[in-house]
Amino acid sequence: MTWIPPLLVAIPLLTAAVTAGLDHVTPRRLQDAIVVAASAATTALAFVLLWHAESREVVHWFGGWQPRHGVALGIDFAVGPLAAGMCAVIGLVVTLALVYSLTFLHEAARLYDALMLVALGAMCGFAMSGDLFNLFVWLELMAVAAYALTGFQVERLGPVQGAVNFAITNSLGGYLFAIGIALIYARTGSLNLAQIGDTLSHGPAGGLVIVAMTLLFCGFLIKGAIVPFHLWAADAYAVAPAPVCAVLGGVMTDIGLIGVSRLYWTVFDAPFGHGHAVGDVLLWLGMVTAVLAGTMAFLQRHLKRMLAYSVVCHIGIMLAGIGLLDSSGLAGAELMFLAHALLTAGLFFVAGILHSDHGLIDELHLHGRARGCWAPAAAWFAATIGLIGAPYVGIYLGHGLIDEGATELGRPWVLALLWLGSALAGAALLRAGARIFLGWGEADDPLLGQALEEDPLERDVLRPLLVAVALAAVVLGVAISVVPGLGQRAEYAADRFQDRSGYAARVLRGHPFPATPSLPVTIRHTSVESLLYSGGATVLACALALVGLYRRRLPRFVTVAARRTLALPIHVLREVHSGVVGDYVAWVTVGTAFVGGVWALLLHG
Amino acid sequence: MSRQVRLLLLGSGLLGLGALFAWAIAGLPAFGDYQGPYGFVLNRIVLPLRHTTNVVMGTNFDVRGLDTMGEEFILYASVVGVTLLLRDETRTRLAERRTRRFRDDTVRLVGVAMVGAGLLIGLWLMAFGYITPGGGFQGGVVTAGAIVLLYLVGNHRDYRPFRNEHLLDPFEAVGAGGYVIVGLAALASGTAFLANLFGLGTPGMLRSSGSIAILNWASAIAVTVAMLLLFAEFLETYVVPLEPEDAGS
Amino acid sequence: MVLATLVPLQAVAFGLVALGAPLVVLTRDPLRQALVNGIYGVSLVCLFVVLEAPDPALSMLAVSGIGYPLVILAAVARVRGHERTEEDEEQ
Amino acid sequence: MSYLPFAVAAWICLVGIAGIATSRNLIHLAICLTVTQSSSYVLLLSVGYVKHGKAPIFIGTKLGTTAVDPVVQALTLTDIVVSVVVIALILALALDAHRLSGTVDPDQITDIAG
Repeated sequence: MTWIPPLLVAIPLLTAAVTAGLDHVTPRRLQDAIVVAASAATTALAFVLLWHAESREVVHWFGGWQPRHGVALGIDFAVGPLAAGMCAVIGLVVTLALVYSLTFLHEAARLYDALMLVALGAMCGFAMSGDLFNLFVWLELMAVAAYALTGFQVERLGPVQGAVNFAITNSLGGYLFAIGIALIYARTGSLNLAQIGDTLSHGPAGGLVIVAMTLLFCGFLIKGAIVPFHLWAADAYAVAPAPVCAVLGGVMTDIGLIGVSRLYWTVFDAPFGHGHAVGDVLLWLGMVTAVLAGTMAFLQRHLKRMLAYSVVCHIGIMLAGIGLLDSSGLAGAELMFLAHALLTAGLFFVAGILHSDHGLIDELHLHGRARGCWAPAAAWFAATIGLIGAPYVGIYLGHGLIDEGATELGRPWVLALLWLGSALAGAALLRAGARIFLGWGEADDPLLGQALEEDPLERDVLRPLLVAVALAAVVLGVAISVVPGLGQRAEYAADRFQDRSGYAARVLRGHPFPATPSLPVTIRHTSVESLLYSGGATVLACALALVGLYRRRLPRFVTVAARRTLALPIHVLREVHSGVVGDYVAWVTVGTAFVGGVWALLLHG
Repeated sequence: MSRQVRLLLLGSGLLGLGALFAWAIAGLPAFGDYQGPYGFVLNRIVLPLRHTTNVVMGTNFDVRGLDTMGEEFILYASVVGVTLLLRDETRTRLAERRTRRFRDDTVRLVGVAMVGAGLLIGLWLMAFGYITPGGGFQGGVVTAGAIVLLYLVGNHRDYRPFRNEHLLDPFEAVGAGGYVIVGLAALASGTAFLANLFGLGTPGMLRSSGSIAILNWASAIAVTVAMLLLFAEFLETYVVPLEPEDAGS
Repeated sequence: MVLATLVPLQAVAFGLVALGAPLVVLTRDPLRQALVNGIYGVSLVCLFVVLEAPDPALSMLAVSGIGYPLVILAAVARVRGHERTEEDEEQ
Repeated sequence: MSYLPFAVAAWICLVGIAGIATSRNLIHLAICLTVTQSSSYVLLLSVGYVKHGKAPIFIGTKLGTTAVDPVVQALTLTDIVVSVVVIALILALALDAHRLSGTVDPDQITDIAG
C-alpha cells in the first residue's frame, strides 16, 4: 500500500494542470465533475490510507532512493494514522468547498478550481512529508495558491489589502523557515527529519539548534496565526469568498500546527525532550492566543472577521494541547482539529448563504433579516454549540483530552483559560446568530466598531445545495465527540506520533511495526472537571451573548464601571490590529526575537 | 499604530533577531569546514548510478525530484494566481492609450539579433542542463525573455500568437502535468513515484541520465510557458496590442 | 592553486553583497531601485561563481537580468502612467 | 573569513526586514522581500562550501575529487523560483491596489482594521 501516499499529491496536482489545459475543449459541467471527482477520490484514498496506517508505517521513498546504511538519500512520505487522518479531513473540507462553489462562484471558475486543487495537493504533501526542505516546498505551494484565492474579489480594495498582508507576512515566515533549514543542515548535514533527530540526539544542542528551532517554529506559527503572528489572519479571512475561507480557516491554518508537532516529535524532542521549556512556551502562546482572539471575536460585527478570530482562538487551544507534550494533549488537539475544521467550514458556508441572500454579512445590518431561515439557523447554532464544546458535542472530546493532559501535569489553571477562550468566541457567534436569525437585541451597538464595505456576490446560486453542504459539514463536526472508538484511536495515533526513535527506526532502517493493540469501540469518557468546565463555558457563552445583545438594559452603575475599565484595553487592542502590513512585520520580528530569547534563557546551560 | 511605535518595535525586534543570528553563527562550522554527509554522498553516487555529470541537476530531477515537482507547481499556481488577480486590470486596459512602437530600424535589427541569441542560449541551457551548468529553469526564463523581447522591439503582431491562451494553456498542462505523469508512470510500473525508468546512456552525452532528461524538458516547457504568461500578464496591463487596421500602416 | 586567489575574491564578493543589500533597500524610488537591484543581482551572481555554484549563478543571472526587471518595470510603468494621465486630466 | 559569510547573510536578512517594515511603496516592498530572501541563498551556499572544493559537475574530473555540496545548490535553485513567484504576486496585488485606490503605499491601504 505504499503507492497511496504519492497519489494524494499527484491526483489533485495533475487534475489542476489538465483542467487548465483542456479548458477550451471541455464543457463547464464536465470540468466541474472532473474537479470534484478528483478531490473526492483523493479523500477516499486518504481514508483507505488511514485504515492501512493503523497497523503499519506507510513509507514511500520517492524515486526509489531507499536509505543506505541508515543514511537517507531521497525524500520520503512517512504516514502514520495521524498524518493520514489529517489528509482525510483536508480532503473532506476541500471537497465540500468545491461542491459549494459549483454554483456560488461563476467568474474565473477554471482558475479558482485549479488553485483549490493545488492547495489540496500541497496540504496533503505537507501532512505526509518526512523531509525538512520538502515541507518548505509544500508550505510555499499552498501559500501561493492561498494568496491568490484570498484576493479573488479584485473589484474591491479590502480583498487586495487582505491578500497583501497575508502574502507579505507569510512569505517572511517562509524565509525565516528557510534560514532555519540552512542552520539545521549546517549542523546535521541532513534534510530527513528522522535522521536530523538521530544526529541531534548525540552531542550537545547549543545555540545553533535553539535558534534554528526558533526560526522553524516561528515560520509555522506565522502560518498558524498564533499571537503575535496572527494579525494577517483576520484581514485575509474577512475578505476571501466563503468557500475559500472554509478551506483556509478550517484546515490551512491548522497546517502550521501539524508542522510544529511533526518537527517537535521527529527532531527537537531529541535534544530538548528531557525538559519542559519548549512545551511551556508553546502552551503559553496558545493560552494567550485563545483568550485574546476570543476577545477580538466578541468585538466584531463582520461575520467572516468574527469567524476568523474564532478560528485563531481555537488554534490557540490546539497549540496549548500540543504544548503539553504528552499523548493526551496531542490526541486532544488532533480530535479538536477534526471537529473544528468541519464546524468552522460549516459556519463559513452559512455566512456565504447569508451573503448570497442579502448581499451583506454584517451582524448589525442583518438584524432580524434572516428570521425563518430554519436550516441555516440550525446549522449556525449547532456549529456554535459544537465550537464552544458543550458536553459531548463537537470539540468537546478533544478539549476534554487536553484537560486531562493539563491535569496530569498539575496545571489546572490551563483548563480555566482555555475554556474562557472558547466561551468568548462562542459568545460572539451566539450573539450574532441570535441577532440575525431571531432578531433579538438592538440593531445598533457602537462597541462593535465600523461596518466594513462589502459588495453583493453573484446571486445565481442553487440555494438548497449550499444549505445541504453547510448542514453536512456541521452534522459531521458535531458528531465527532460521540463517534465510538475515535478517542481511543486518537490517543493511540498520538502515542505513535510521539515515539521518535521508533519512527526513525521504521523510516531509516525499515524496522517492522510492533503488533497493534486491539482498541475498544466505545465512546471515550472524560473527566468530571471537563464536564463541569464545559457546562460552565456553555452557560458563560450564553450569558455573554445576552450581555452583548441587551447590554443597555443592565443597571447603569454596571455599564459605567464596565466602560471605565474596558474602554482603554479595547481601544489598544483595536489599534494593534491596524491592518497595516508594516506593523505586522514589526510584530513578527519582535515575536520571533521574544520566543527565541525565552528559549535561549530556558534551554541554555 | 503610529509610525514611531512601529519603528520602536521593529528596532527592538531586529536587535533581538540579530543577537539570535550571532549566537547561531557562533555554533556553525567555520566557512569551508562543512562536514556533510548528505551532499558528499550524492557527489559520489549520482554519476555512477544515474550517469548524470551535473550532480546538482541529478539532485534536482532525480534524488530530490519531488521538490522540483512542487517548484513547477509553485510557478504554475503563480501564473494562475496572477491571471486571477489581474483579470479586472486586463479588462480595463482596453480603455487605455496605445503604445509607441519602436520604428528605428537599427533598434529592430539589434533586437532581432538579441532575440536569436537569446533563443539559442535558452535552448542550449535547457538541452545540456544535466551535463553542464544550466537546466530547464534557467533555459526557460531566458527563452521566455527572448520571446518577450521580440514583442517589445518588433511589431506587436509577432507576439500575438504566443499571447493566445488557447495555444499556451495546453503547453503549460503538458509541462507541469508531464512531470506528474512521468512520476505516475514509474509508480504504475511497480516502482516508486518518480523513479528513473529509462536507459541511462553514456555520461556526458545528451542521451544520458534516463528520466532526468525527460523531466528536464518537461520543466523547461513548463517554465518557458509560465514565464511567458507571467511577463505577458504584466506587459499586457501596460502595453496595448495594436488594432489590426493600424498594424499595417 | 586557486585558494590563494580565491579567498580574497570571495571576501570581495561577500563585501559587495553586504554593501549592495542596504543600497537596494534605501533606494526608495522603485525605478532607480530596479536598477540598483539589478546590480545587486550581479554581485550575487559573482558571489555564487566564487562559491563554486554555477547552476544557482546562472539561475540568478536569468532571474535578475530578465525576470525581475520585466515585471518590476511593467509595474512601475503602469503605476507611473496612471499618475501621469491623472495629472493630464487635472491640467 | 571563517564567519564573515554567515554574518553577511544575517546582515542581508535584517536589512531586508527593516526595508519591508518601513516601506511606503508596495513595489519597493516587493523588492525588499527578494533582498530578504537572498539572505537564505547566501547562507545555504556558504554552508555547503568546502575549502579546495570544485563545483559538483564531474566532466573530465575523477570521481572522488573534492567538490562542494550539491544539495544546497539544488535548494537554492528552488528558493530562487519561489522568489520570482512571490514578487510577481505582490506586484500584481500592487497593481490592483493602485487601480482601486490610486496609491501603492501600504500604510494608506487600510480598508479593514480592528
